[in-house]
Amino acid sequence: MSEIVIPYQVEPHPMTGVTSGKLGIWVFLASEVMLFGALFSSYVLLRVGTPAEYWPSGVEAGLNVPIGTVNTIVLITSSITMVMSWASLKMNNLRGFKRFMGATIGLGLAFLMIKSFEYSLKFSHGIFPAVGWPEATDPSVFNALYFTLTGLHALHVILGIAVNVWLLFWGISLFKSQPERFAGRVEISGLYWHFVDLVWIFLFPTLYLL
Amino acid sequence: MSASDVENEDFKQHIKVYVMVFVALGVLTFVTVAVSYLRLPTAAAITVAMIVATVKASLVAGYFMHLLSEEKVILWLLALCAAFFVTLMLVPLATMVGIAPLWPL
Amino acid sequence: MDDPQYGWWLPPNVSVHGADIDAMIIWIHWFMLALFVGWGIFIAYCLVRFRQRPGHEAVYAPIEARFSKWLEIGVAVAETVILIAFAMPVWAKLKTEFPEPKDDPVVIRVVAEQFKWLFHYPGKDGKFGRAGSEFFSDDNPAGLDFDDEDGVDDITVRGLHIPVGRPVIVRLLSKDVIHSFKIPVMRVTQDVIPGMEIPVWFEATTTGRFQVGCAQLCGLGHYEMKAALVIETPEDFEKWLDEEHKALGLD
Amino acid sequence: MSEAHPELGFLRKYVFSTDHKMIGIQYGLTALVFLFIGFSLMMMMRWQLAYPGEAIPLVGGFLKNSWVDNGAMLPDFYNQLGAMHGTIMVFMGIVPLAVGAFGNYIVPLQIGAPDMAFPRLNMLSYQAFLIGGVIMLASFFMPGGAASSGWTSYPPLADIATTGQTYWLFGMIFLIASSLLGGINFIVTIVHLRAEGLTFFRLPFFVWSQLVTAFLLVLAFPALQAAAIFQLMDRLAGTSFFLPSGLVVGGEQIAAVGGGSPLLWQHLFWFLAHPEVYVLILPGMGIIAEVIANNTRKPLWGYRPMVYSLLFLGFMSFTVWAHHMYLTGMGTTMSTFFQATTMIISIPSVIILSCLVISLWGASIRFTVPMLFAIAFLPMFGIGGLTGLPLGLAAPDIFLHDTYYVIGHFHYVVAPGTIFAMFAGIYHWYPKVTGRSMNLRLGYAHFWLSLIFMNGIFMPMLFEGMAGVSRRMFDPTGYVHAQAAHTLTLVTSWSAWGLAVSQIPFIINFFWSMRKEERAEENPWQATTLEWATATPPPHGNFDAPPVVYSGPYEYSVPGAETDFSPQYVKQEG
Repeated sequence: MSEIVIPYQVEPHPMTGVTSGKLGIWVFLASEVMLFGALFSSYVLLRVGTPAEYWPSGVEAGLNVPIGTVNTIVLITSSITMVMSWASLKMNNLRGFKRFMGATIGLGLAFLMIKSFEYSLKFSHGIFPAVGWPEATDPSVFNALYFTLTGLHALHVILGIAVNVWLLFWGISLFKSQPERFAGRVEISGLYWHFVDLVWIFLFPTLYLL
Repeated sequence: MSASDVENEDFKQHIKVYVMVFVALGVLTFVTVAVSYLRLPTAAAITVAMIVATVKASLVAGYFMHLLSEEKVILWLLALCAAFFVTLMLVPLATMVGIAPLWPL
Repeated sequence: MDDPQYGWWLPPNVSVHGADIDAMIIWIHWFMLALFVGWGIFIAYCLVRFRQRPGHEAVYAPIEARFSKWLEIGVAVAETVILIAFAMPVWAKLKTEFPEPKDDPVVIRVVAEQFKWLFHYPGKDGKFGRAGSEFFSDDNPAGLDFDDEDGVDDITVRGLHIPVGRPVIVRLLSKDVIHSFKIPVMRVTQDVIPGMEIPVWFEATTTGRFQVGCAQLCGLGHYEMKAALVIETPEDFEKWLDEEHKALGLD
Repeated sequence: MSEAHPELGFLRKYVFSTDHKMIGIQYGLTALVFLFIGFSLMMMMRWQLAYPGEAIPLVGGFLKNSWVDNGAMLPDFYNQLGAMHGTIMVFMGIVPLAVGAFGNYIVPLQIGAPDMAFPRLNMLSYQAFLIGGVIMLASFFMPGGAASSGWTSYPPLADIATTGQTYWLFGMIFLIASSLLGGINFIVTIVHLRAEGLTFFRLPFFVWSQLVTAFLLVLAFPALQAAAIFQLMDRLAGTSFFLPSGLVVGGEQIAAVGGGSPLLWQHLFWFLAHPEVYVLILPGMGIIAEVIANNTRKPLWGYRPMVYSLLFLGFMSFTVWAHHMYLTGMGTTMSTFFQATTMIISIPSVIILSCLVISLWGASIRFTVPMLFAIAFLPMFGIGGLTGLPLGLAAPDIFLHDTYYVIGHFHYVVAPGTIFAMFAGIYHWYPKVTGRSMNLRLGYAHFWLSLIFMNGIFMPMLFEGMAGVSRRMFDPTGYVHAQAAHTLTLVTSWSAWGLAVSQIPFIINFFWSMRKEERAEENPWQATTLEWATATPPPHGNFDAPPVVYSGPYEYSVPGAETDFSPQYVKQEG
């Protein structure tokens, strides 16, 4: 409905100092904090409720710390390329934006590929989320948590990649007419992407190292 | 054009900060992995890992997500969220503080 | 008490602690009724006196309603008193002051399953046999380890027998889903949660026959999950134990 | 209506509309249909409770064979009805009606905004709601039937239940997503799109209630989201987040690794579900405040304390969840904490209710139909709130836990409470939405019959609960104390069917008034808030020129003013 103009989509609101989109994404992230908070709290509850000898460390459970470390670095790198793509856009450097955004998407995909490689490695060692999988050898609550938490995180990564791909190939047409608005969209997507990175920063030590 | 030049200069400064934060994040990742190989007692290991993770998360939130220079309304929103996050963490506590121990039956 | 009177209000109480709970329920309801009637009268009065009619106008300026502040403070104080003076002590007594061995309690293990109750008495030796989920079978609903000597004289029955005047400790276990151990006349309700053993205690004041029920939705037969509760004199209780003992082929 | 924007096709205008008003209407009609369905399920349950084992009249012959035996209900079907009645009423009926419909239609108008902040997101949240709702209802016709483990879906029962539970979880995830998107939209809209001069303390109380509700939705729902993901994993991937070790179901060890915690679900569920209770009631309170201010022809008494209480209420609602779990083996420390927070949270409710009651003093009360519902709301909600007192304390809860007293308590809050508020809202804003007034006589008939039958349903429940009758029983008459209270069951059941009949005048009124020739006045209630500042029905974009606000929301009977109402959007002389 083109003809209605809803204010504060591009220009910041005088009282809050941010655009509607930015306020919206932060409210969304607050809700995401609660989602991952609930998952994290469940992790603590289940771990505390389990006798220590039944709770494997990540390595004991067959997690591969070097792969996890590489993935952490990949995700952190994608975070800086994301912020660089936004900064390039702010400096009117469309080529830089495209390059950095492309890198972000590429790194996101790399993260997913490493993750799926990790999953297949686990499957081949008989590590599954639970019993009921024919080849499962050592199911435990830890494995269930590992697959659920990383799986949910991977879903978030996929969503972030999808948004970034849309921005890079379709959303970019907005840049010619309303560069500020487009930069705002990239910033919002970036905030989400950094949040996904931030979740991983907690997931990595929780699952792999402790 | 000069105004946008100044802005560009600003962003160049920003980029320097971003790179520094990136390096710090990389270093901290290796630190936390290295510490995990020390096989500290569980409590100490959890403390160290969570402190490092919190520092890393603060760097991401503070610089990449611009929280350090963000408007008040966002900070208030996050403060509210943090309060409820704390109540969420009461959940495991609520199951731990259970019934009083009974004499051996 | 063979024919207890049930009606539209609290059923008869046959437990020692039940009197405290009943008193609380009744006092709180008087408090609620007072508040409700007070509010009701005020509203009704306003509706009549301030109805719209020719020559009557609303007053713009807010009235000074000190009484509302006092009402709110009054409610807060009343709630604090109820909480500190009644609710907490009653709860603490039930949850922390369990009968000790010197009080000579009857200890019963209760195993809940869809949709039956099983009552497990330690028998003459006063010791429960070893039990675990790995032993559950159709012939062994209590999950007893038959190799354990302590378990040889253990009694497992489908009806709950307890003596009057002696504290009873019930250790609640569930084999499958969440149940809730409810004896309305005893003022006892306790969720039975699989993976946990939850104790609850009570002491009967009179003899009679009552019902134990399940108060947490546990599946198709939830409504049928009930058992008889027989409260007997200590002598009758001992006699019943002897009979059950004989039925096991012992002595 | 359609003349102004002829370029919009049928689909864009009625199905994929991004206009908050159309979305509000979509939400409203869908939610009313769902409410009706939820109510119908309950009427069948009432038959089974009143006349156990007898064939259900009228509908019994049409039901699936797996549901009924010669027309008489089977326990499995009863459990499905129970679980789905709760789910439909709470998540698909009242929340969408209170937040989706009233919030969407009224909030942008009352704050003078052209639309919601994110119109397309708004459309998405309606569609997510619709998909979730359809999944829920469709689950009845899947093999194994709908979810049957209660609306609380406690595992392990829900973990081992039939596939209906999986549909329930998928449906729930859509409903949660819908509420989250809606909540974000409301927060941004209310914070950013207020008209010039409309400061926070000039907001109508209804807008405040929607703001707090939106925060509750956004911050509480994720806990259930997490729990639903875990339960889905338990059911589909065979994990055992909620299954402890060594479960034996039907004599056989179940194939799960164990090590989980059934209490984890309860904590996460109630972490959402207690704020959810306030999601159900706060918008209702907001509507009641609007209607009372309008029909008493004077400002609300204690507007600011009410707002502060509202904020406090919203905040505290996150700290009381475990008062639903006193009997799960909780010790003294935790029960003391949750009893204390529960007592604290009752105080702001008392303040809001007293403010509304005191607003009647010095008024000039018009007994319009919405006002009748609003007046009835006060004592009805009062009963609901007061009966929460014994349940909030752990010791009386030992006896009352899971009895009909609990059912009576929360139904007094949501049925003659929230639903009366919804009716008040429908009668109040109907002229705004359709441009027609509703019939007065039918309205009175609807009100009085509903009031009588609502109490006929829920008052006996309180006594039944006092007699110790447990809830969720397919056939409670196996218990002696339940037999003694059976007359009460009959009263409840017949009142429920009576309540159904007394909705007929409303349904007739609702559709017949729409087709009336005669248009209602532009501001039929002589109200002061912004929604009456624009044409009826409001055009696309709501206001021809952005409105400016000069005063507080309820400037009625201002001394010296020409009329007894001084709208917010009119600058007063002097």
